[in-house]
Amino acid sequence: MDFAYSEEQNLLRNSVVRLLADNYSFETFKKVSRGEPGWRPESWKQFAELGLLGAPLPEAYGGLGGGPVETMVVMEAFGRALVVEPYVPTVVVGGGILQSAGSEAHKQEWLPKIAAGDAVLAFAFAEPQGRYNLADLAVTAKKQGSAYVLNGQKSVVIGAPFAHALIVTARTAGARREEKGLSVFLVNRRARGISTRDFPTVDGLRASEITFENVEVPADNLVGTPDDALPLIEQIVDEAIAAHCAEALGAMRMLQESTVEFSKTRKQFGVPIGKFQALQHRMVDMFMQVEQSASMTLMVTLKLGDSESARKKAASAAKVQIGKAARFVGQNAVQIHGGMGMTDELALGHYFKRVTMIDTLYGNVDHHLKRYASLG
Amino acid sequence: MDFAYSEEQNLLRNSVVRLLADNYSFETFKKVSRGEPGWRPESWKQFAELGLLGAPLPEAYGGLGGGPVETMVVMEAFGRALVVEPYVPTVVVGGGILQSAGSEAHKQEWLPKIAAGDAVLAFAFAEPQGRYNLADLAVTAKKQGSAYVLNGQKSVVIGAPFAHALIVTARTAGARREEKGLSVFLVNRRARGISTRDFPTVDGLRASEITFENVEVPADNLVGTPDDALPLIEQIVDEAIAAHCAEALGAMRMLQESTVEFSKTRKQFGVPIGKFQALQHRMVDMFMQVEQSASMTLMVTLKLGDSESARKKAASAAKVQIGKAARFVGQNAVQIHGGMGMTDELALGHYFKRVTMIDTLYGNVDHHLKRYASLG
Amino acid sequence: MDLTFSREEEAFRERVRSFIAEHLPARLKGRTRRDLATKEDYLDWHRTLYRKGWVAPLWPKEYGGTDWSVTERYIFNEECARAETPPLIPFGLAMVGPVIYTFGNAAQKQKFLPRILSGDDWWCQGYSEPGAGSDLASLKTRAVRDGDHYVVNGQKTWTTLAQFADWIFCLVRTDPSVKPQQGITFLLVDMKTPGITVKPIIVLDGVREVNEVFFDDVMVPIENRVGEENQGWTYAKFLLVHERSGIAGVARSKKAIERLREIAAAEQVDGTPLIETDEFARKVAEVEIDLTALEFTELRTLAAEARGGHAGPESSILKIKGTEIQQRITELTLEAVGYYAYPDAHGFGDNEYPVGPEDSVGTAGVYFNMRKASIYGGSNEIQRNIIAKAVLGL
Amino acid sequence: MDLTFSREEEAFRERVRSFIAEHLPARLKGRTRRDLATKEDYLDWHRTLYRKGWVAPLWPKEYGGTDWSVTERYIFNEECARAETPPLIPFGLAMVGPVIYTFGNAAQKQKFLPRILSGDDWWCQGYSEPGAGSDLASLKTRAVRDGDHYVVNGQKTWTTLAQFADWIFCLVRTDPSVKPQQGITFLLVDMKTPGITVKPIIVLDGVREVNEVFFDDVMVPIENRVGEENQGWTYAKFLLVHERSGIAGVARSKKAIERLREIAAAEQVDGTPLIETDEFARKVAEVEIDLTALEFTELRTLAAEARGGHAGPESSILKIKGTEIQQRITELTLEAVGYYAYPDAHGFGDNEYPVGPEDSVGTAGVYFNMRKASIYGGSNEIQRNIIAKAVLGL
Repeated sequence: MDFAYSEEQNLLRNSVVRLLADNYSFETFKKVSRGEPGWRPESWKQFAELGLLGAPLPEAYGGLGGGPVETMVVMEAFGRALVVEPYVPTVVVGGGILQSAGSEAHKQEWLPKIAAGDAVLAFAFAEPQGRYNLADLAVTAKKQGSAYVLNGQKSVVIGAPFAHALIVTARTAGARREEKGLSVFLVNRRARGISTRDFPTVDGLRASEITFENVEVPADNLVGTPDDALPLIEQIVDEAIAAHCAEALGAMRMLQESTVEFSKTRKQFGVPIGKFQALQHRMVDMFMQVEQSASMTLMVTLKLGDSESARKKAASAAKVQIGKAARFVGQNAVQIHGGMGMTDELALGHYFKRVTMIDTLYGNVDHHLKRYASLG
Repeated sequence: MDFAYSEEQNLLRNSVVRLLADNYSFETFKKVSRGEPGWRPESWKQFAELGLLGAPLPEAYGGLGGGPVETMVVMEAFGRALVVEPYVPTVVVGGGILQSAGSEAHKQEWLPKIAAGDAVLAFAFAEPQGRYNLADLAVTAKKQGSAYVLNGQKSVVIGAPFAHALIVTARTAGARREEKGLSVFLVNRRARGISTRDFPTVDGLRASEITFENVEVPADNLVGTPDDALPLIEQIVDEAIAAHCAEALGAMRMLQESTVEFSKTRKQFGVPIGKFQALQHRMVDMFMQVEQSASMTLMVTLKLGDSESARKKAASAAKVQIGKAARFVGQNAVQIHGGMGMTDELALGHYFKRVTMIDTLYGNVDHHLKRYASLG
Repeated sequence: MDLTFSREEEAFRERVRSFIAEHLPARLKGRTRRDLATKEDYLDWHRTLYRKGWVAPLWPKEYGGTDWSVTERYIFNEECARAETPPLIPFGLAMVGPVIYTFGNAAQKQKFLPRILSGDDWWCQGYSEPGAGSDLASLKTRAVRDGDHYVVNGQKTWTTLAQFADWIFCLVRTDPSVKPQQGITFLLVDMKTPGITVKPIIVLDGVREVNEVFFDDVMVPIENRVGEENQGWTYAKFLLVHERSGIAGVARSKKAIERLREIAAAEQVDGTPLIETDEFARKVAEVEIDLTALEFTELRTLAAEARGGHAGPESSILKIKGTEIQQRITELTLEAVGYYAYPDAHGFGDNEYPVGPEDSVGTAGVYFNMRKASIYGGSNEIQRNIIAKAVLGL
Repeated sequence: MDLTFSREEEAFRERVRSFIAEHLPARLKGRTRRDLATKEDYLDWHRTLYRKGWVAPLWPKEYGGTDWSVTERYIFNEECARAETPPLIPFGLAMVGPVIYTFGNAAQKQKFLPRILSGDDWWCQGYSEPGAGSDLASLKTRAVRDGDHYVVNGQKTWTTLAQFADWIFCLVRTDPSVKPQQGITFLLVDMKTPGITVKPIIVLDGVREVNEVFFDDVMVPIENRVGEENQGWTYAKFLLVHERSGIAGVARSKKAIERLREIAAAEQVDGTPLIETDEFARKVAEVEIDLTALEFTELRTLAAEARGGHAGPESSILKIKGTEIQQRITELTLEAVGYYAYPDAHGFGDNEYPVGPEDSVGTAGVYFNMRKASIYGGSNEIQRNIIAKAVLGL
């Protein structure tokens, strides 16, 4: 048992933290998230130069050869800085799915581009009717000759407005919600028949509603086994969950720390409000929630390679902890900041929004409690 | 809309409070609950003399002609004094069921005796396998000639050790858990074939496990409609719930008030602990829980005569509030008392036990949340 | 004891209900404060009630009140919530109005009260300052006497809808040499006076709801002082405990739960409506039960008032539980809509409809915004301090 | 980073497991402190471990410790919990022992340590007093020097299992003229000394677990003072932060959840096992998830220690969350058994089996009793104060 970072991991950590401190202030976040195009390609290039975009990718394809721990290191730092660029969709989901199920041609084409910052991917998995059920798909892909034809609608595809390609889950067989019959496709974002409606999200990201109307996708662009992609999708979603747990952890640390700092300077009734015991105990509870979240982030990160059921339990348990902590820490950070907590000009509220939305992403507390319980 | 007590109700309230203050100290509770026979017939007589045992019973049968409000007044006072005598089984359930469904002969025989303190009844409704489902009955009653023959086991029948008669729910038709097929019997506690195992409960009451082995009950002792007693049982249980809500309210007021008092005198670090803001806010939350419980007790009491579904929703809602409040108020009363809260010699712990067990009685928070939700 | 309404009360309810049905324009129905973009939107329903004589049920009859019983006021509020009438802005009707008719002089009553009733004057509240939130008495905005004027300098903040206001009522410090509570004066200030600047504060959901108000040598005539100089804290405190009925927001929360149920009935989980899943049904039941308890707590308070008592510090419960419930409902609504909580309702063009089902639009924003409920108007921590001290004697 | 155990560690686990399997008598398996009625019951397993040399893994090798790594200690604890070995009483092994080998003199080490290890001396803890609970430093028990003795007068309370004790370690006041923390001395007192009276306190579940201990002119030889006079607070504090591993009770709580699952699998709700009902399954899942988080928090603490750091005030988290989880499990167990929570397990004769299924017996008592966990050993409020001050700097 060993919970220490390796020398390389420490190096990675220091360099990403330094890069963001120098180049990714809260002012940057505000400017980027409120302006067009809604992300900063320049930052993306910097991430690439530092090796972040290839951190968990194999060295043979231009990556650093790291794994979930490297992703955790990057994402915790990104969470602290409110980074809006689509790291998880591109690197964790896109890179991850191609690495574990893509053909050699896919890998050679895409992984080096991802690592170099030349490709942005988005993950189109949610649908209006499906809520958090990854198999509740109405988007269909029908084989026609050497191509698949996609039809249907995907919701809230984060990062899609500036993506080069989409990872799309679709039903190739079976009935809605059936576990069998799913496939994954790599789809050119500019393919004929794709129409999108782009919009900003409440936590400063960009996303799209995407409609597929007879979109032809070459059969080569099928990723992994046809009709049996659910295990692959679940694996990748659990990896994305671990990454977002780390992101939320970084954001919660900021919420907790800045609340403690604020309470030391803000005076009411002649004393810093941090001297009031009721608020002290609340801040202790926030601190404990953050520490418990750090533990769970570590736990899920280290268990991503375990057996399927151990991995699923770990991911759901971590998501439950993070979701509850996010609510408690976020709400109380705002409450203790008082009126200041309500303004859009302070970073605080944006961290609150980000961690709130992470609870929704890939299923909220209720969904994962049920999933956890169902795993026995 | 009027939430004021009538003059008679105020009178009743004052007299029961005075009686208990004079005659039912915590020392009395300890002596009675720890000794034999486990209740005090002398107190019972005093209750009768004051009219309490007939408070909600019709004047024609020796009662005061009151209703749920009178029961609430009595039970809140009983809760404050930790009264152990079986008022609810005898007066609310026994008296109530005979009053609303008994034959004229039943009423003439039993109601005056109840009001006079000459009859104690117990309510045998729970069974080992049934948890909180009133229709999950394995006790059967088979018609044989002019009698019913009872077989099976009832659990935790409160007050049974000193009861003269039992109100027994049994299945006369239908399958286990079926809504139809239930009947209610008035059974002589000394009838041949009844064997009991008497025991003390954790909250200072006495109860029995009761086994019926070919117990013959005259058909005259059937109360209400045969095979269709569930609505009657539910009505009476809802009335008992309202009464126990009032009891819990009285006990919670004691817990809350004595905690506040304790916190004003107990010093740590040179100041009364009631000066610590974290404890102050906790005691405010306790106070709010008690006030919300008072509101719900009033609400259910005033709605017992409403439509069936309104009554059921009211009873379940009240039971949920009381159950949650009991847990919060009880746990925090003990916590704020520190070590003192853990001793058996202080009244505090006994109030905590009583309100804890009231949560279990007639279904806990989960059961009633589900019931409430199912009523739409 | 009795829960039922008398025949007269039922008839009253009928009158209120049909008046609303007749006079509430469809375009205003169900619009909450945040949907009301223009001053006219806000004032429309205010004026309708004014014309009917129903705009100020809390006021004494002589100043334009309705003379209703506590129960009638309760029924009126219930019917308004039921019909989803737009809210009335409280700063004139519920706040400065009562201060003026209780502590103001005859000239002030004559000048201000009718225009509050009619909606001709829009008021805002100048209490909080950057350094004085929960600790209101530490306020620093100074007013110095100069002949028959006060010269006001300083800053107020979190001033709701100041951008629409004609007048602001202010707590200002007139004597810095005494205990904080003692040197405060209550002034009525014309927003058109030179030296006043209003700067917007954008809140979490992107809406301009509150403002900073700066005072730079603002001249306020002495006749605009309410009551005595340095006695303003008394009037401010009066406002804090005065008439909290409605503060619990029971009727509005009932309506919000109804909406939540509708949303959760439309949302599907593996083919089952969300509202029928065990967990969500329980959560909705829990908040509904909490609300029932609060409703009866409010009714008990009203009944005590009707019997001649008056709402004591216990009524802080109404504020605490009321806001907790409002917040919980927005939280459950956010949960209910799933991924469609993501789109930023303010991130679409003016004539562009946001993505997602209609009911989901803006739910996240409402949730974020509603966090203010436990902060403003005396934070819930302050309310707990009040109960601890005044009720529990701690 | 790595979650797996090395081959050596796995072999160690195997050794521990087979030792326990071989030596734990069936009649002791699964018996918790409350089931162990006689002193012999308690000491049986203690002596078995003593003979093996495993009774004091925390102690330095030279005094009789095991010299295990942090991971080995973790594995040992896990295996003990898994096999449900009876608990070891901490007052000698985990409390006074470390104080003696850290601050005691050679004679004290020689006299006391071997008898703690062997179980020949049973120790109890004389810290709390009626007026000094969370505020331990306000203790009043006086010790006055008289030649080569201290004369002790006063009262200790909540003294666990004092009825079995041979020795008590006490904090006593030797200088009342200085700051409360400064005039305290740490004494070792033979329970057979004349003037000591032990009076039982019956706790909520009817069990005699704690006592009052009265001191009436009790003569304690000077050589039984640990360290310096008036420096006792230093040794007491050392004890408060010393080695909190195990305080989280993770392994025991895992076992308790296992039991809870069994009980909830046997209990039926409308024909479905309670554990399969949505609501109960979620509640068990929630506490299990909480426990997983705590387990990794403890592992992180251990890892930091193993890297040479030592458990800081953050470890107060282990106490707070650990006890909250223990309490929650007893609460869920009470809920699970339904009506059979009612019978008072202590209300039956000695040879009489209580009513209800075996698993339900005493669940209410355990729930009531477990409320102490957040009170004793530094209440959870005190732990929060510690974190607020020492970690957050508030």
